[in-house]
Amino acid sequence: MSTDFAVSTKVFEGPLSLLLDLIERRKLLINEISLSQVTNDFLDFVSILEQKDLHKITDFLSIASTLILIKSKSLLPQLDLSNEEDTEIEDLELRLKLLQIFKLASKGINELFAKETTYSRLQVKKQVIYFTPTDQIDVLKMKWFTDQVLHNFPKSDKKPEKRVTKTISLEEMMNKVINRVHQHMSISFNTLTKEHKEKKNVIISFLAILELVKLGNVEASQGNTFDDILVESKDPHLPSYGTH
Amino acid sequence: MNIKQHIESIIFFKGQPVTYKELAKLLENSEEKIKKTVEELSFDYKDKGIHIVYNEHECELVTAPSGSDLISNMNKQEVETELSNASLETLSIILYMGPIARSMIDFIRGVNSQFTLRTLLIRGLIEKDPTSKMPLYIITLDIIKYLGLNKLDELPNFKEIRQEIAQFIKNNSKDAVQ
Amino acid sequence: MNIKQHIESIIFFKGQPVTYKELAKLLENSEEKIKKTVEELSFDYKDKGIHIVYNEHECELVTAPSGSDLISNMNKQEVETELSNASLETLSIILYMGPIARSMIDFIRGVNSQFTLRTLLIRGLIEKDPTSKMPLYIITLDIIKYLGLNKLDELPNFKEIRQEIAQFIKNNSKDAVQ
Repeated sequence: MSTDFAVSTKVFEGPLSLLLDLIERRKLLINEISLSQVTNDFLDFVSILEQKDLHKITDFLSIASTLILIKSKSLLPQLDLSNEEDTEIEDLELRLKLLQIFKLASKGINELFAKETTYSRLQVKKQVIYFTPTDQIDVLKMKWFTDQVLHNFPKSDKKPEKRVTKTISLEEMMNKVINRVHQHMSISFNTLTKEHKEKKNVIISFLAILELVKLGNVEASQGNTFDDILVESKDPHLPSYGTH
Repeated sequence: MNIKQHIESIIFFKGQPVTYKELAKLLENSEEKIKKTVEELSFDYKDKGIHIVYNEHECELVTAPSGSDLISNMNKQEVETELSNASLETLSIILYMGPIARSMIDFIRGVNSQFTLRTLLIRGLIEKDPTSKMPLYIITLDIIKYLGLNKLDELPNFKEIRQEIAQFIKNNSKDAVQ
Repeated sequence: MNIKQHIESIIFFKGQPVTYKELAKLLENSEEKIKKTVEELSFDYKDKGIHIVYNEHECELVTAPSGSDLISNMNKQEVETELSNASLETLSIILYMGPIARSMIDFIRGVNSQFTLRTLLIRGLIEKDPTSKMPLYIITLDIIKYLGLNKLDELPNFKEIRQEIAQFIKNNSKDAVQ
């Protein structure tokens, strides 16, 4: 799967295009369930991007945080989301649905574009030219208008696609989700995830633990809130469970 | 000469898009009346070698699309042949949702559209809505010309798609559209 | 498209007299057939705001004579009205950067300048550089005198502004090509 992503890295213009593609590849409808299913793929992609294309990463992080929220919610139904978080999820679905419509529409546009073009007149009757200035034209005004043009030059010349969504680091995002979940079940995975240097892997482990708890394969126990938590296999004979 | 003939005469003479506002002023009539007459005119011309393209603000006399092969051979002006995916995507958002603010375009695309919009503006495919104080983007008549249409709602499913989008936005989110 | 529509389309597009010979060649038909069709066309247009004038050799699409007052009125209005900000901006860029190609003006301004250039040309404020093979725009001598200048480098910050714009073009020329 990694190579598949590596090949297509360049194709995606942004996180929403990528997400839409992941959903469409699996022939899913856009909803919380499908979003939760493609979360791991999305995070895989982000980690590849992290190494290659640093300035684009911020666009993807904000979407990643929403996805992790959705995924956590699907694994822990008792997770209580704030209004802001609910809106974030609703907005993401809306954005994807709109983008899907527009991607389809732009295919239709592309098929028609420049195929049977209509043309303006090539030559408009030559008019006799009379020099007709107005008192709007003087040296200072001309300088002022030129300054306006200079002032309006786009600033970020080296980074065409500047981030638009709010900035959030992978770390902040992770902590945010963990804290939310922490309120609902006492699980911490400090020890479990210590060996992971990549933040993405920590998140994946975290999601994996949640999934195992949900399936009843592991048990999480904790002394006090914010203590380190022990994650134990419920049944020692059960083979390790694949979480895709 | 009646108003219809006057409009014909003026837009032929101008050889470029003429706004209803300008026509209304010249012909001392309301913009609505002008717009209605332009629609009639466009219909009168539908089987001719010349067509009338128009949108909410302006109209222009152009060659009919079905003769485009012959005309394109004679044409020396620059024409667009292809658009990038980013341009196409941005264009169709403006086409179906315009007049629309850049923030909304960015919201839907999930990326900053500043440079794509600039490219489209430079090519004359979109412009800022002259009737709005806020910077809202609309498509120009050039798009309609490139698509070989008289007006936008001749696009397949144009109204349905516009409605579908409006419905989505209405149902889905109270504060997505700012 | 039938031959009548093709003729309509071509003579509209050309905007100047077109000979039957040329039309016959383009449409792979006899000159007689062309001439007969032009006569028919002229009849079709007799009640319109556009007319077809023709003689033994050539034909042309023109505005109907009864609307000529309005057209000349419009011409007068066009050169008597105030210039738009877009026109003034374009003029100032040509003043500082001329001789300059249209594509560069568009790129610097971030919008399409096709129509504003036309307005400036008609009013004698700019012209095409007669010494260049490429279409480059320069300011007219009249406007230099009007501004009270002897040479363009007397303009305030002339060198600095030229440099800054050149730098912008250099930094962004990759995007310019897309």
